[in-house]
Amino acid sequence: MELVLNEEQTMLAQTVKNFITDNSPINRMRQLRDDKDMLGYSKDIWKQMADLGWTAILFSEADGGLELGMAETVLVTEEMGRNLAPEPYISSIVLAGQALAKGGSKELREQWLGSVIAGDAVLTVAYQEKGGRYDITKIKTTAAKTADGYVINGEKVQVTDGYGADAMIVSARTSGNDGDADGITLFLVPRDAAGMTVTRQWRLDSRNVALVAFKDVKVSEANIVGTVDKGGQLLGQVIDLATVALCGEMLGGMNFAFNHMLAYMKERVQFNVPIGSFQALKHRAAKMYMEVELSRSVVMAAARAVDEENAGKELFISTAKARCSDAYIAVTNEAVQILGGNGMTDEENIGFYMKRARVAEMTFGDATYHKDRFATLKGY
Amino acid sequence: MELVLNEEQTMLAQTVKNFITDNSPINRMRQLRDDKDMLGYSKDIWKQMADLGWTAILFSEADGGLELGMAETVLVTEEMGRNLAPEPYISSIVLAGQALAKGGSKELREQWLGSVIAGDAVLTVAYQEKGGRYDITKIKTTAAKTADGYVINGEKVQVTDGYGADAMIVSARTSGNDGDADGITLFLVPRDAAGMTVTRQWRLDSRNVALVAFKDVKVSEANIVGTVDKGGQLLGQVIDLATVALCGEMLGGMNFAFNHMLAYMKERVQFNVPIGSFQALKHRAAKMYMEVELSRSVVMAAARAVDEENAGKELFISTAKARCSDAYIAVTNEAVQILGGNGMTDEENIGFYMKRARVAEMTFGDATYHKDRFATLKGY
Amino acid sequence: MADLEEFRASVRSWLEANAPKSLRGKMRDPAAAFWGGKKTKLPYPDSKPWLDMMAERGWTIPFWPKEYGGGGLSKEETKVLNEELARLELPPPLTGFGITMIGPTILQYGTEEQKKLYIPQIIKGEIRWCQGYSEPNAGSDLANIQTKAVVDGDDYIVNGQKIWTSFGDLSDWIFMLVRTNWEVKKQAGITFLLADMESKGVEVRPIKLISGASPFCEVFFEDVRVPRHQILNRENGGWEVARALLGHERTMIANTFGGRQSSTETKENPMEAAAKKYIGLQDGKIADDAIRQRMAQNQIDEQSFLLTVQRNSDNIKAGHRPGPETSIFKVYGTELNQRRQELMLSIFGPECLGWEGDGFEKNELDLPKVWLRSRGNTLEGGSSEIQLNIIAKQVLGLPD
Amino acid sequence: MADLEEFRASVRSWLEANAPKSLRGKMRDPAAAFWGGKKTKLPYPDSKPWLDMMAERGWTIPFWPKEYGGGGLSKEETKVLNEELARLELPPPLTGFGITMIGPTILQYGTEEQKKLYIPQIIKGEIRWCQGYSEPNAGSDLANIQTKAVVDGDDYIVNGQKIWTSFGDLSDWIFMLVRTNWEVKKQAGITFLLADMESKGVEVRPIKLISGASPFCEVFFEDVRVPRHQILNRENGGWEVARALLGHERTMIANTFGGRQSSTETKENPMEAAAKKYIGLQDGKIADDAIRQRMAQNQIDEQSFLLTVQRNSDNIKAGHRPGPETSIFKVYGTELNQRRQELMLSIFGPECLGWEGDGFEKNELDLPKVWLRSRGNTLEGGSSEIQLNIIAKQVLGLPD
Repeated sequence: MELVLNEEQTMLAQTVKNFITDNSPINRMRQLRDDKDMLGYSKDIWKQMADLGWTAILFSEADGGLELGMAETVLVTEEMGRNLAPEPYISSIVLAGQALAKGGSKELREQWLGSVIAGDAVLTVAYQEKGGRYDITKIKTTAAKTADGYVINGEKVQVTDGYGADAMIVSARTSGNDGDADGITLFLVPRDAAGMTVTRQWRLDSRNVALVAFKDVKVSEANIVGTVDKGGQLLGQVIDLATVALCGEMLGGMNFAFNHMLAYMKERVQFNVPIGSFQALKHRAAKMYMEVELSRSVVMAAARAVDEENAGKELFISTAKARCSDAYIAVTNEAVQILGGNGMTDEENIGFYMKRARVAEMTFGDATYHKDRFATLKGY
Repeated sequence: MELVLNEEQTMLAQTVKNFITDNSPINRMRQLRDDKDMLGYSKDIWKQMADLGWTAILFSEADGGLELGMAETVLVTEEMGRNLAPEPYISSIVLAGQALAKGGSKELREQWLGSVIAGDAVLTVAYQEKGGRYDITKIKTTAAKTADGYVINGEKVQVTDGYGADAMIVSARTSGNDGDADGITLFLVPRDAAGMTVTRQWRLDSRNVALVAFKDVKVSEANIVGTVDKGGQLLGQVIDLATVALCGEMLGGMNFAFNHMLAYMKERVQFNVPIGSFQALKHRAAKMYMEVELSRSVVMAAARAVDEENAGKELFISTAKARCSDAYIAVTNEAVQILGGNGMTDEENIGFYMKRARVAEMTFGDATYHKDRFATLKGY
Repeated sequence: MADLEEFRASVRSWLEANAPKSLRGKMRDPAAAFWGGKKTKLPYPDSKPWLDMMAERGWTIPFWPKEYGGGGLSKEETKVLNEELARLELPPPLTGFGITMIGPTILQYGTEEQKKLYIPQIIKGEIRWCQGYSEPNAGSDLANIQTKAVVDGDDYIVNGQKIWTSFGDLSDWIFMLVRTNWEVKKQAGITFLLADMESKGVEVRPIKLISGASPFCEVFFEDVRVPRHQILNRENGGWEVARALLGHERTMIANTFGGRQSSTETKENPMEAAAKKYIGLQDGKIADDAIRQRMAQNQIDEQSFLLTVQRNSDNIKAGHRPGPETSIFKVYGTELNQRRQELMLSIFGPECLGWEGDGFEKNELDLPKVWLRSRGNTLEGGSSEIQLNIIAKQVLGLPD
Repeated sequence: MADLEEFRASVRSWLEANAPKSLRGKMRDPAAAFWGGKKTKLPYPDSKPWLDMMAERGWTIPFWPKEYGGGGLSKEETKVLNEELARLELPPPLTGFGITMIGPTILQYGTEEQKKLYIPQIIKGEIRWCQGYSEPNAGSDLANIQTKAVVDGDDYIVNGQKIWTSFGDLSDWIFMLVRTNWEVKKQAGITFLLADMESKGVEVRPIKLISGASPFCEVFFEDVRVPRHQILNRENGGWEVARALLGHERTMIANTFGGRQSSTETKENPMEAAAKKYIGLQDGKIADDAIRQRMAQNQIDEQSFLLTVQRNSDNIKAGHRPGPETSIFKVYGTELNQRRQELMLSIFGPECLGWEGDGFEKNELDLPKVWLRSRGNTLEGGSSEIQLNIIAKQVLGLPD
């Protein structure tokens, strides 16, 4: 792999940066939160992002996409992460979009992917359950076989962008026991399915997440995504992709936090000098700089490892998520400390990053989870 | 418990400090090392220490002791640790002496304790084996019952002060399997026992340790210390006492290293100012100061918890060993870094402390071992 | 000793006869803390009579001098009183900055008139105090305060702005630093003033924090008249007072955030309970060993810290001077609390990410706010950086 | 491309015909490194003929200019040559500070005469160089050097002392900083000199380190005559040269200690092998989970570091300027190595405590010395503190 942007990638990054700078200042996130906006993002901006082609990056030309890869995807999520743009990129494009692209029947793909790429439909994956921590096989939701399909019962929590989603891909146990890798099946459930209740949840990062309850929800076999009993594996695959995309977002966020802290150190005067002239703070800033630079390298590498089907791609992904989780938290903690009382006020933007860092850490497995996974993959 | 020295303790500490300052500068350790002294300590100084009554502290009046406690013991080991005095206090007085005092028959006690306290005989405990790490129940040495006693076969490593010891208390398996808590018996084996080979080992800290091989070594039942098959428990008890004494030593060592570093920071000039005026170094020194102060508190508390038979004394002991292990290493690492190239030379004394810190860390269980033990004791 | 036992008997019978039954058992109930003053909500209906009956005997602060309304009790008697209060699990009748900060400072620096005036009001809980120290450009560099006080007859005219004033909106009086001299070294031109928050020209605005709460305020002063007899110590002698008071504050913050339950107590603490609930046990051990090691580390740190606090207090009890280890309480205690809250987040896992509403339990919704609040611990009352500077200079003697 | 393949064919046949068979397969054998000069022990009997035959073609440093004895190869040809050397697993014919430090600096700052004189000697491995920078009072504050050089006719008379001179006892020449002007700012009075260690008045004393080894020396100069034409750049222009050379040194140290094997390689590395041996597996996992997590952390750190080195080099290959991340290699690489060695100690446990003699295996006796040596990594070539200062100032633009 080459850890350098080619010309097209450089141009893409610049386009995304320009759009985000002009159309999605961090204040947009604040406004959505203050308004207690139920959707938590802007349909209009999401449509504009789709028009710019960002949503098409990961899809094959046959599905109406650009057939680019994760290397390009992380450029988009990094710039979104820099200003905490809350549009449903990871949920609709990476998680649900790729699950459909990889495992959806021709009919399902034709039904959904066009409008997903166009930004008209928003999909997501409902996989997380209360008490399951980071193990996607620990689920109590079941899908029982009936004469003409399946009946789903159970509850999913913190379903990203689940409120207002046009459909969601739901993981349910069709055989085996809690914790078994096999025996999980993915079902696409449209928003109007009888027996499905979607309740908006309010989280630390103010993004759209939902509590989704299934009470005797009927789905037909045609709505199965992937293979019966092998849905856990497909889910794992798209979560890996989504993890890389999220690492891109985290990289953008930590970059913002770091630069914000650095600017404050140059400008804030105490004891008649800028506080950035104090050596203890300098050394801490230099260490945070190292964290950010190392994070950039591992995000680029993880994206390329996926794109190149590198045999060790899971190692790269866990390296990226472990590092970005620790680094985003370290950088935002240091930034708040160095911004002092100002950093503690809601008026300052840094708090949004500190909160988002914690949510991102705990999405798709925290640092400890990925260190454990790294060790297991290495065989020790 | 009261974490304060009473008048007698204050006087004792001062006496020990004076003796060590006058008679045991750190250069003595260097000389012993450079001479490749087989004993690794001075019989003469050991005798003087005994004459001052330090060796009697832990023994009952019946055994000829002063019937004081660990609170006094750590005062002695702290001052010894400050100048790395290598005399066999922990091995002969705490480990072997207390094993005998607690588990020895009247005959064994009468035979040995007087001369141990007088500093004439040196005993030790041979319990560690290659590959056993910190688990005293993982031993391959066996003692097989015979008509008139036992026959010991096996090998012990890094037996502290084992070279030249007049006798050693050896742990051997008399029943059960490797790793079982029960089934270990302690035997007192005199130096002239046929079939026992003692080889001096040379370690990082240049102290006296020995490789001890047992080939069909016959011991009589009269030489059993404690109860048959319950020797592991007695060994655990005296190792707990020795751990507290060692923590005292570590406290003294880290105090030296910290003060040495501090003096250097005030005296070493670079960029026309003492390097102690650089804020980054100041903050690091302040953090090391905290480590040293916290270490003092936990050492005092562990000693008192033992003396008062506190129900949670093992928690105090593991707290002390975990903290002192981490702190001694942190302080010596920082000291070497701040002393710069000088700290890397053999001519500087700090290297002796850096090496001793590592040995002390790995004696009686390292920090990780004691954190694990702490958690287990707390029931989680 | 006989006298002490007599005293204990009289305290006991008085408490049993008079202490409100409704408050018994509420000793550790944080909601039972009563901050006094005119704007503070009463925690329980009986809180006011409880305060009044205790204040009448001077027992809100039992060891303060009797002549100013204190209890005038000896150390031993105070201990007995506390034991008897604990026996009925009664909450302290009063808490607040009057008791912990400005009261001791007035006793140390106040004139006889000031002591006679303010101390009884503090003891009776009639006024709640807030602290006017920090300003937008005087945080770590506290001596840089710019709020000015100009003499006009018997008054000062005060203009300027304070920030990070805890509970400014609920307080009756403020103790504050103002600049009275611009010609000298920063520290030498500061005066310590006591002012009524009801004075004309005082405006209070709560600051919303990242945790969503607003425990701090900005306080604006526009031509506020403060009588000159309300200075503590002499004019331009405020820095000395401020530093003395900061010492009280740091001890208070460290005590608050250092945690109280010793980790060697066999009682299960909230962290262990959470780990068992959210992670579970495997072979009797917390199933995630990385978390388990962090828990042990955190509890070992906490125990080390508490033992150091105890060592300091035992030293003082034994008649020794406080050891230099006192200086580490603020920085270590607050950083320890931050590590603890971060560990709690890791233990809860994704269930701690809620802010409000459906799908989260109450303790799950509380945790992130407690965590966010803890980030301020290393800033307020002198940041960790300032504390480390102080340790390096004053304790370790390192050069500037 | 056709030319390249022709070149490859000719290299291959030449190597197969001439490269000593005894050295094949020794590419990664650290003992095969030959440092050249008159005092260095020959690693293998064939090391000298191997050096000579390579030097004759200029292939000890294949990309240096042909006119000074280099190979004059293009980047592509150099790559081909290295691939062919790797094909036979041949060790580099020569290593040392001539190649990595002073050679490039002479090419950059030397006069035509100096290049013609020294570069061929370096290429042929005739002289081994050492570095005379640090002094007892000029460590981090390198510009504070006091070794003085006074003009006397065509010579300088040099007096003073150098310290931390790597392999001073095995070197033939020294490149050094001397003070030639006391009247100006420290940095402006320094001259960069090349001197023959055989000169009268030079004395070398090895320094014994905590690891027991003596890779460093003190070098004393007493009225040593050094011809004035042996300065590099102009008189008092030495600081600029010194800084350029330090850049080379830092890169070298970071490369040496950053580790080489990527953690994502599936091959088992020495740390994993040690953990399996000294701790063992339980359910397929290292039985001590705290160690296991530290191993994963260390390997993740290593991989992050190596990927950052690669990113920088890919950027340069792509024609971009080196990114600012270059500045972090020295400090991160050396601290990473220290963490790795400390982790290795924890993995070995008590078996790593040996120094020599009975009861320990060879790798057990080696480890503590490697660990102790690693403590110097954050000091030599500019301490971590100096590196962090540089990053803060030059990369982050923070004020003095």
